[in-house]
This record gives sequence, C-alpha cells and structure tokens, in this order.
Amino acid sequence: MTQMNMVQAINDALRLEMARDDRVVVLGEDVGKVGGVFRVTAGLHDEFGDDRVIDTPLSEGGIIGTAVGMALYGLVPVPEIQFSDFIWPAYDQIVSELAKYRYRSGGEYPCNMVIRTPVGGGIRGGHYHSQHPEASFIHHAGLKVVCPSNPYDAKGLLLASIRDPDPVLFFEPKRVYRAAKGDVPEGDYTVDLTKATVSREGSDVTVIAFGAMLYEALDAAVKAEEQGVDVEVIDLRTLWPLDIDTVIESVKKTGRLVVVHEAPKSCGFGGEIVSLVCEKAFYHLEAAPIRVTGWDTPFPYTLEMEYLPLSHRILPAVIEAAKA
Amino acid sequence: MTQMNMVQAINDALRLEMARDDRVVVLGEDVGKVGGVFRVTAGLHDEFGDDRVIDTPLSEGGIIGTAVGMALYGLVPVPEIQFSDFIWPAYDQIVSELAKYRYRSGGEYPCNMVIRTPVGGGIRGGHYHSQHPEASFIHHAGLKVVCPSNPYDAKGLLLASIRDPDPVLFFEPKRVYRAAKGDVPEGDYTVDLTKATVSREGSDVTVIAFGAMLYEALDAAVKAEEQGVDVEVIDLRTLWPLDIDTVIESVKKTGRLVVVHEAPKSCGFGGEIVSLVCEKAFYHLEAAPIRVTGWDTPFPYTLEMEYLPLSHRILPAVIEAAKA
Amino acid sequence: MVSPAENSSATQSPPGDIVHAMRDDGSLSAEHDPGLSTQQVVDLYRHMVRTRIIDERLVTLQRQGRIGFHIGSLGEEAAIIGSSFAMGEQDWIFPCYREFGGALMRGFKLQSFIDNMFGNANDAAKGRQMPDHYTCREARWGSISSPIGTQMTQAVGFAWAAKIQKKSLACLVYFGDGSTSSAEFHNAMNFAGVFKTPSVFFCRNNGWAISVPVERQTASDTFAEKGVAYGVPSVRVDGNDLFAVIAVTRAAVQRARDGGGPTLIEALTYRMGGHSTSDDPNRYRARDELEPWVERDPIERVRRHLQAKGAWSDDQEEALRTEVDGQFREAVANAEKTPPPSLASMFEDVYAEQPWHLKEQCQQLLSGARAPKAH
Amino acid sequence: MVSPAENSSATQSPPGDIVHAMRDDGSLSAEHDPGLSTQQVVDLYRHMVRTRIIDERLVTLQRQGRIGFHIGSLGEEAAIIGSSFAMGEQDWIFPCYREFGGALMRGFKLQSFIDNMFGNANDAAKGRQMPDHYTCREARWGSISSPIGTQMTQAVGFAWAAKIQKKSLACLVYFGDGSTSSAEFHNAMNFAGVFKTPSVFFCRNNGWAISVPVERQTASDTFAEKGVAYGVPSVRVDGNDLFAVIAVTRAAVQRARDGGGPTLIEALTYRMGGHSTSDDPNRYRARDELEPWVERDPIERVRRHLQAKGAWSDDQEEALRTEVDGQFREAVANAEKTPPPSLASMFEDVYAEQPWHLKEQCQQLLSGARAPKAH
Ligand SMILES: Cc1ncc(C[n+]2csc(CCOP(=O)(O)OP(=O)(O)O)c2C)c(N)n1
Ligand SMILES: Cc1ncc(C[n+]2csc(CCOP(=O)(O)OP(=O)(O)O)c2C)c(N)n1
Ligand SMILES: [Mg+2]
Ligand SMILES: [Mg+2]
Repeated sequence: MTQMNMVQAINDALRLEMARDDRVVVLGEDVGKVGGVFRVTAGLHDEFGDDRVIDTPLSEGGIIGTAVGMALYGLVPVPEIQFSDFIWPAYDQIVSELAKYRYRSGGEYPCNMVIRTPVGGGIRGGHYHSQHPEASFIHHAGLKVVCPSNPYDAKGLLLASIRDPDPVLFFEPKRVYRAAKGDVPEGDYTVDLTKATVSREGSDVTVIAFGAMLYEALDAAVKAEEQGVDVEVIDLRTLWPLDIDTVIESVKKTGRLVVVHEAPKSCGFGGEIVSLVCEKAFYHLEAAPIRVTGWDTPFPYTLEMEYLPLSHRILPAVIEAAKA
Repeated sequence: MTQMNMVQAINDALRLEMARDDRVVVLGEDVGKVGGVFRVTAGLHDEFGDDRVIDTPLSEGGIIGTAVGMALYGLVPVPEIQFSDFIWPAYDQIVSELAKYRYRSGGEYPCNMVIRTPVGGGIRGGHYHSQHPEASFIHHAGLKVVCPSNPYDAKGLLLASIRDPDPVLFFEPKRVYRAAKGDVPEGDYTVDLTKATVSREGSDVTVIAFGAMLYEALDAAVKAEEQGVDVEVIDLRTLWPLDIDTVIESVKKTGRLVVVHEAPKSCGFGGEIVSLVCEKAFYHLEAAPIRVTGWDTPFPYTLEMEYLPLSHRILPAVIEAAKA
Repeated sequence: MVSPAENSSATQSPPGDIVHAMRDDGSLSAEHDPGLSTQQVVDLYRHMVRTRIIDERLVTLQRQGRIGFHIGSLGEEAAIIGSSFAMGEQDWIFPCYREFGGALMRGFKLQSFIDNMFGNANDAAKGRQMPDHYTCREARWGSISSPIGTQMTQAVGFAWAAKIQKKSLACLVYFGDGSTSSAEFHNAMNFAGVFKTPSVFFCRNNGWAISVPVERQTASDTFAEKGVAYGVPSVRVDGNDLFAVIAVTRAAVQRARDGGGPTLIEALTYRMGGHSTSDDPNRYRARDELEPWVERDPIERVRRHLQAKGAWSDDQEEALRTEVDGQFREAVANAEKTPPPSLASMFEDVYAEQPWHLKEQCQQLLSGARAPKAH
Repeated sequence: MVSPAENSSATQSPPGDIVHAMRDDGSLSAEHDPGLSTQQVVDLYRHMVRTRIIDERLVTLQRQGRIGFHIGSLGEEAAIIGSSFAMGEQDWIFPCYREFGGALMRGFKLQSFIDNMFGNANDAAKGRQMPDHYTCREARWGSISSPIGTQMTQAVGFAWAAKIQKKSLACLVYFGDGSTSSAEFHNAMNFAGVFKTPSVFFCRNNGWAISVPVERQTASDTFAEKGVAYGVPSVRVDGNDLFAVIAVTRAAVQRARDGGGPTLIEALTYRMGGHSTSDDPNRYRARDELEPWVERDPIERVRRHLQAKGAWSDDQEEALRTEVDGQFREAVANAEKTPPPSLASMFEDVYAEQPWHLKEQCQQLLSGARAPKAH
C-alpha cells in the first residue's frame, strides 16, 4: 500500500496497464512530453515512447475519431480530453460512432476504448473549465460512464474500464485530483464497474453522490447527524449503467432520497435517478425525492461556490426529506 | 383559413417572416434551389434570392458557427439541419457558444436565431435519420426547445421563435410532416412559446406528449376511454422552458402521470418531467409516474415500430397508472 | 464542376493535371498502364457490369416498395471497382455508402448484401440500419454509417494503429466531394499528414452533394490541392478510366505500405443518377448536363477496350446479364422469405453484456401487445 | 518551428516568403513601409509597451494570489498591436484570448479589463467568466470564450452578414497556430472562401500550442499555404515587425472591404512566456530556444527605430512606465474594493426574460445558508 492522490493513482493505473498490454496507447493534447496539463500522464512518454504516448494536433474530433479507428483495428486507445468542456467537437464521433459501432455492425466492430477527461468545478475555471457532462453521454445508448471519488477507486475503476470491452467515459473530478488521498495497493486490481458503494450507512435518508460532491454529501451527513438525522451516502462510482440494486435497497430502507450532482438540474442525471426510484420504489417513498444540483445557468466564475451543490445546500435538503 | 400540412405551414411562416423582416436569412444543405430534402423551404430561393436562402457547403459546424456570427451582427438566421441526427458536428457551437453568448457577455451579445431540424422516427430511417434529441439541448442552459404537433402550431410557434430574442431549437416531427393537416390562418399570428395546450381533457390520468407521439397518446386515450379511463392529454408544444403550470394543474387533478417521448429513456426529457412533478405535486400523486419512451438502444430500422412508444405501449401504461 | 471536356484525353500530364490511361480508341498509354492481364480486365469489367445491374434492380425494388431505400453508384463504377481492386488482401477499406460493388468484389456475399437491403434476420447488421448500411469485417471492409465523413478519421486511426503495431498495410477511405467540407476531412487529413499514416484518401468527385454543386462546396480549384494544407501529396485522376484509377491507387498503396505516408486521390467522375432513391435530380440540374458524361460512361469505355482486343462478345455480355439477374433474383427471393429480426435482438449488442435496464426493457417488449404469442 | 534565422531580414520576397518592413538597423524598406507618421509610431510603441507592462503586472498579481489566472502576449505585441491598428473604426475584431492590448487600443477601458480580471460586480461579463474572458462590444470586439477556434467561424458569419446587408467593413479574427487544427479553422476558411466574405484571418504563429510545437500541429510547410485548400489568398509576415504587420493587414482589410474576399495572414512570432500562468514552459522546451527571439523582441525593434529617428528618449520611456504603472495600480485598487457580483446576478441573462425555473432557483439561493442576511 502507498499513499497516493488521484493523479498518482490514475497515472499508476495507466503505467501498469501499458506495461501489461501493448495494445494500450495514450493520446491527446499535451499528454506526451509535458505529461498532461494536470500531470496525469507524467513519465509515460519517457517510459513508453512516442508511438504509445502521443501528443496530438489540437482537435478533439481528430483525437477521438482516430482513437475509434485504432479501437476498430484492435488497439485499446485511452485518449485524454484536456477538459471535459472541450469534448463537444468530438461529440459526433462519440455518440454517432463510438456508442453505436457494436450495435450497428451486429457485433462485428466492438470498440474497446476509454476516454479520460477531468470534470467539475471548484478550481476557478468558469464556463469552460468546470462542467460535468455525464447526462449528455448517458442518454446515448452504448456508452459506460465512470466517475471515481478517491484514489483507490480511481485506479481500480480505470483498470477495469480499460479491460472492459465497451467504450467508457472516465470522468476525473479535478477538484479532488490532489485533495483526495488514500492508500492504494501496488500492482494489479480492479473495481467492479457494476457496483456502487455505500460510503456511509444510515437509516433516515439516502443521499446519492459521486466524484467531488461525495465529500460534500458526507460532510452534510455529519452535520445532519448533529440534528438527529441518520444519513446513508451512496457513491455511485459507475454512473451508467447504474447499480440500481444498491440504490433501491437503500431507498427501501430510508424511504427518502436526495440526489446530488454538479451538472445543471434540467435533464440532468438526477432526474433519471429520481424517475428510476419512482418506477421501482414509489410506494416506499415517504417524502418527495429532492435534487441538489448545479443551477440551470452556465457555470460561473466568481460565484462558483454558490453554483456548486455544496454541503450547505445538501444539508437543508436532507433535513427537509427527513422531516417530510 | 387554408388546409395545410406541416411542411406547408412551416414554409408559409418562413415566407411571411422573410418578407416582413429582411434580417431573416435561411441557410443549410440543399435548402436553396431544391427547397430542402423535405421541401420545407421550397420556393423561398426563387422569392428571396441567393443572399437570403443559401445552399451551404456540407458542414453543420460551419452552418451553425456562421449563423451564430450572423446573429451577433444582428441578422436573424434560420439555419436548417437536414436531419437532427446530423446536428452533432455543430454541438460545440450550439452548447458552448450559442447557448452561453448572452450570459457570458453580460447581455452584450444576444443571439436571435432559430435552428430548424426534422426529428423523430417512423419513416424507415434507421439509426441516423430517426433520432429525437431534445434532452441533449434542454440540459444546456440558454436554449429554448420547441416541437409542434400540427400545422397551426407549427406556423404560429415558428413565427414566435423567429421573433424571440433567445436561440430556439425548432424540432419538426417528420413522421407527421404531411400526415398532420389542418386549418391554418393566412397571414400573421403567433403561438405563445410559454404555453402548453390541453389536447384532450380528462380526469383520471395525465399523459404528456409532443410532436408525432401526440397522436399516439390521443389514440391511446380513445382506447382507454373504452376501458373506462378518462385521459387528459397535454401537448407541450414548447418543451423548454416547460409550461410547468399546465402540467402541475393537470397532475393535481388526475393524480396520475404518464410521459411519452420517442427518445431513449435514460437521461431523457421524461425523467425531468417526472422529477419536476415529484418536486411540485408529490403528495398529489396516487400512482408511480410512468415513462413510455424509445428503448435504450440506437434507433433500429426494421423494428422501428417496435422501438417507438406507440399507442399500443401507451395504453397499458395509462391503464396501469389508473388502476394503481 | 469539372466537365468531361476538361477531363479530357491527354495522357501525359504535369502534376496537378488529370491522369488518364485510356485513349479515346480504347487503347492504353504506356505511362499509366497498370499492366493488367486480359483476364483481369474481363473480371473487372464483369464486376462493373454486375454493380450496375444490381443498382438498377435495387432501384426497381425500391420503386415497387419492396425495399425502403437505395443509394447507387451509376457512373462511378470505374472509380469504385478500380480503386478497390488496387487494394491487396491485407489492406483495409473504409467505405462511404456508394461502394457495394467494391465490397462484393472483395468477397462480401451478394446474399448478405441483399439481406441488408431488406433488413431481415440474416442481415449481419441485424436489420438495425438502413439499406446499404451493411457490415462485412471479413472482407476487411468497414461498417457503414450515415453521418458524412466520420469514416475518414477512423480510417486514419486504423492505418495509424497498423503503423504503431508495425504491420504493413494500406487503408483506403472513400468519400465524396461534399464530404471534403466536413470537419472529419480536416481532422483525418491533418492527423494523417502529421503521423504519416499509411492512408489512401479516395475522393469520388462526382460533381454533386445531393443538390449542391462542387463550386458551392469549395473555392479551391480542385479537391486534390487541398492536400497542400496537410502536407499530403495528391493526384487527380480520370475517375471514369478504370486503368488510370488502378494505376494511381496502386501507387498510393505502395507508398503507404512503404512508409511514405498518405496520398489524396481526387477521382473525377459524375453521379449519373439521383443522389438516392429519395432524390429527383431534375429539380436542380439540367438534363443536358448528363449527356457528355454518358459518352464517357466508364463501363462503355472498358467494353470498347475489350472489344477492340476481341476479348468480349455480345454473347458474353448477354450471359453475364443473365447470370447476375439470376443471382440477384435468387438472393431477393431468399431475403424476402427470411423473417425480420427477432424482437429480442433489438436489445443485443448495445453492450457486450446486456445490463439490467436492457433486460427489463426487452422483457417489457416481449410481454407487450405486439409480441408474438410464443416466444 | 520557424527559427528567427529563417524569419530573416530579407525585404524583397516572392509570394510565400516572409514579408518584412524593418531592416536590422531599424530603418524601413520602401516596399512594405505602411507610411506612418512619427507620432503614430510613437503611439503604437506606447501601446506595445503598455501591453507588456500590464502583462507583467498581471502575472505578479496571479503569483500573489490576487487574481486566478492570466494568459499574456509577451513577445507577440507587434503582431497584436499592428494588426488591431490596421483595422478601421467600422471594422470588427473577433479575438482569441491573448489580444487585450488591441482591445485597449480600440477603446476598451483599462478599468473594465481589470474588473474582468477580478470578476467583480463591475465586470461587463458580470464575473461569469475566467480572467481575460472579457467582453466589449463598444470597441467592436467580440466576447471571448475558451473553446479553441469557435470565434473563427463566427467571425466569418459576422463578415458574411455585413456583406449580405451591403455594409462595407472587414472583420478580423485572431487565432493561434494550434487552432488551425481545429474543425473551426476548416469551417471558417471554407465558408469564407465559398462566400467571399470580407474576412481577415490573422494567425499568430507563436511556435507553440501549450507544449505542442508546430511540427506536431501540421505537416504543411507553412500555415499560410493552408489557404490553398480554400481558395483563400495568404501571406506570411514577420510578426515581430510592427510595420510589416500593419502593411499586410491593411492590404487584407482593403481587399475585404473592396469585395475581394478573405485573406489568411500567418504572422511569425514567438510565445516568449509560458502558455499562461498555469504553465511552466521549461518542462518542454529548451531555455536557449528563447534567446534568438529575445534579440528580435518586437518592442526593442520599434524602440531602435524611434531612437534612430531621435523620436524617443529614455525619459519618455521612464515617464511612460510610471504612467502605466499608476493607471494600473489605480485600476487594481478600484477593482479590489469592488464587491463580487450579486447572487441574483447569477440567474440573469440566461434568457432575455427569466423563466420560472430560474426565478425559483434564484429564490432558493437567496433564502439559503450563504445568502447575505439582507437582500
Ligand atoms: C453530417 C451529415 N450531414 C448531412 C448528411 C445528409 N447527406 C447525405 S449524403 C449528402 C451529400 C454527400 O455528398 P458527397 O460527399 O459529394 O457524396 P456523394 O453522395 O456525392 O457520393 C448529404 C448532405 C449526412 N448524411 N451527414
Ligand atoms: C477545444 C479546445 N481544446 C483544448 C483547449 C485547451 N487549450 C487552450 S489554449 C490551447 C493551445 C492553443 O494554441 P494556439 O492555437 O497555438 O494559441 P496560443 O495559445 O499559442 O496563442 C489549448 C490546447 C481549448 N481551450 N479548447
Ligand atoms: Mg458528390
Ligand atoms: Mg500558438
């Protein structure tokens, strides 16, 4: 076991898998010599050379489009999009092509690849360095979406994602890139892509969170306890396909649901979770499910801490749910 | 009053507004000489000339990006995307730029424009000529999304959209382009972009639909009546911002909700509606809200009628809601 | 738009000019003669004719309402058959949507193609895509999608992967003149240039993108010169000249396999039919624009060549038509009696393993009103 | 990457070569002399120096943690000030993110710029965007966004709109060498070529896109020659030569206003600092790469020119620095005592009129734990 932060844990996973499997290649803007603007790919270029750790021209469409071609060939590309806010020029290749390749070819052309990209706010990034775009990918069938909250999961989920035969969007919560630290085993292990984890057990209210907001949910849970409310916090880890069993089991126990995410509320992932819970556990619900999310505005700069669904906004929602 | 189909009504609105306001320009692939692959812009090139009805190179990113620039100048561009399935190459310009321009410039740079595009299945289009992409636009703050179901609304909503100061995605349900016919007033009128309409009153179950699926919902309502269930059908017309009052009023009356849309279920617009109803009328709900939607697969070809949420799938949902 | 006049019969041409191999009398110029045996030419001719016959029959089926759609290659047979022929067995092709003739030549079964046109249970794409959107990995041929241009960037990634893995192959990608305006063309050409991928960009300049003529697509004089922007060498070829197409494609393939990087080929041809069965070209182009191209019909030119050599007779022609007609009729008969894909198949292949929500949705459909009674 | 050696002092140059106006001794060659008065040159010099001083001060503020970020123009002042100067009052500029010096010259208030750097309540962008992402329509200057390249296509649409409305103006767009790889460059250049929009594409080729050198960006020999692919004429200019930049930009503007269509200008310069305050260039480039560019510092060159003419003294230099420092300090003091934008402002301008859901969300925030007690 070594203490690592998220950046180190992800770097470790990449190094390990590249050494184990020579089909794995990393490509993207500034991922090579400089090791990524967040230093996540640091050292890989030195170790694996120019053919496997590739600085590309400045074109997300080019990065993802060529990566899809590599995957069709049989490589396992792990492209990086420098900020998830810049993924949209590649959106057509992702939703029209990558997501549909296996299906439209009747299984002849699977695409084994992982798109890594930092997500989320709280780093003074404003509109274009802060967004959390899961909803726009979950809606298009064929993609898996992962978002770890801590170094252990980050490494294990990334290794699992690279080995998974389906395309995975791997969202790295950059606000906790360095802040989240923990013990990480050396060497190989994976974290199951189909399983959420209960980060804190509780009996009164279920709070669902992931990525950087997990810590806000846990903080709110501690404060709720002071008010006599016992909160269960679920860390989804894999956002899609959702681990519905863990969610429903918890809601059946608590009868109360709060969903937290940074992305705007409207047509966000929270709506999906609320609706699924209504579908499967409506008669267990003792209170209206509540979403605590980013506002329906572009992501602001100066007021970003007022935009994010931080602990101080989660807490009243939890209390409201508990008291209803 | 004249009998028109949707294509004619939309064409009529474009002609009218182009004659009234010389800032309005139409651009897109094949919109000029040939009048659009669905003939929606037929005759406009002859009438308004090459400067205002413009066949463009084959690039949706170029079409929308230049249209945004035109809007910044002060024109009112009405670009056409030939099929909404081909809108993704323009997604970055739409969600990063068009949607955020007014906000990020503190109001200095509004963008008055309308993106017209045919949506939906049932015309034997398979994966790439059938999708219904509202959710991917509603999630990004700053856009309005409209989807008429009939010629009267189509004309009135399009005129309102062109005059609206905000960017509008105008989704035309191509399955009923010619099938939906009705009386359309000659000359100028608008339909309010903030109002849904109750297409059929009823007291037992609220069904929310829009575009081509409205007719399926109405058909299911007729059949439900035979089983003694009195269905209220709401045609949203403007999907976003949602006319929440009409929705909540109806659900408070019926206590039962079924939402219908063609797009895949997961992270679709249905989840948003269900969640909003939970937020605002949870204690009025007497049954779990139900979503009847496209499946979470790419849009198929041969089995498209099994993919679409047609009347035969809406009916059992309505009965289930009523009997719960 | 390039008129056949410009696309004339000069055979010696400075770079930038149009490469021709056939003279008007059907004989070949030495410089660009790909050196085919007569038997090879006969085979290629047969493939071109076969392609055209199938095209015609599919249009008829569509008019009869028996299939939903067809997008054909009328007039572009030399460009397609010639370039596909130039690709070796180890090479790969990423198609656009008009090149079924090339796929059939590379081993795609006619029956499989027709099953795709009907979207039945035997379709390798499981009836999930429109007609002409087939898949046949076996023939080292990509899966077809509608969004314009996406295959270009993928083809470059594919070629690049082979290069990274030190495998010698070339990867050819087909696209139209209109597609050069797409972002994909830019991305594909740029990455190919920078990483010197073993790529062959084959642009079928057929004059039109649905109703939009080439002069509305670009202000450059030619499509070939777009290579300059990417450091990618390029060549213009008479796309209605089977021999010239083979010669320039072979040279590009050789360069690619030898590590010389990508080539852009602009093949000058003409879309003699509508864009697809959904299109009526008389709405936007003058009928007489077609005439000069009829004279340079790519199939007629090869027939003249073979007949001059005494290597092709009217009887052979007749027999060929009968043979193809028979094969076609049989394939259609089989396809029509094959049932549609099963309801459950709609939920397969979204992921490698079916997740819970698709299992649920499948179950919902199978227990619904329109499911077959026994399943 | 272009070295200053290649970017040498030849003044007579065939097309494709690099346009220079200044000789090494600071004198001007007749051919590309834009014919400025001495006062104009002094003014331009002052703008360049002012730009550099502000850049330095902003970096310091960032290091002190008083602002969050800055992206500067160190070394690119001639390219930016010269090209902005060449634009008339009726013309428009769509900026990238390094051109604040040009905006200030066109009338953007220093105070407004600094308010943006602090994202305070007086920022015209209402504190919604990162530093350097300001907005100033008044100066006929576009609103800045981060996604690379999007402004290019918009600038073409803007110019095209003016053309449609028969207004005479030119619209210049700034972008970097890296940005030529984006899909936007392709779309913008292609539409500009086809529709002959009154556009000036101004490429600041500063050698780097963060850590990626130009040879990883394209395999073409120059960025200028990319114009060929779009039928857009182009020119390469010494971007560290204020006079040459003005001359070529003026010519392009004139052509645009006269209906001659777009021009692509490649200005050869060098990013002498890091990409932004977040970047350490020593991680990826040798320190000695910088040296030859220091010798060709665009500001030093104009100073030499003015001093040779006796039109600029050390006292004036000193006075200028004191003046700019004073203005800057005052602007910062004002900005720092200005409060942040109000909570409610976060919900404005999403739409022209606030819809119900934003009213609700605003109310939620205003009644929440962190809202000011009285609002
Ligand atoms: C992204 C996208 N936009 C629009 C279309 C609709 N469309 C299909 S084919 C076509 C024209 C293509 O022209 P070209 O590339 O010249 O190929 P050709 O059909 O002439 O072979 C268009 C506009 C599409 N399929 N994809
Ligand atoms: C679409 C997109 N991708 C990536 C980035 C991150 N990024 C910001 S600036 C930059 C490099 C730009 O280089 P260049 O165009 O040469 O301009 P320069 O910074 O040298 O002036 C990158 C990769 C971005 N802002 N937008
Ligand atoms: Mg074409
Ligand atoms: Mg640069």
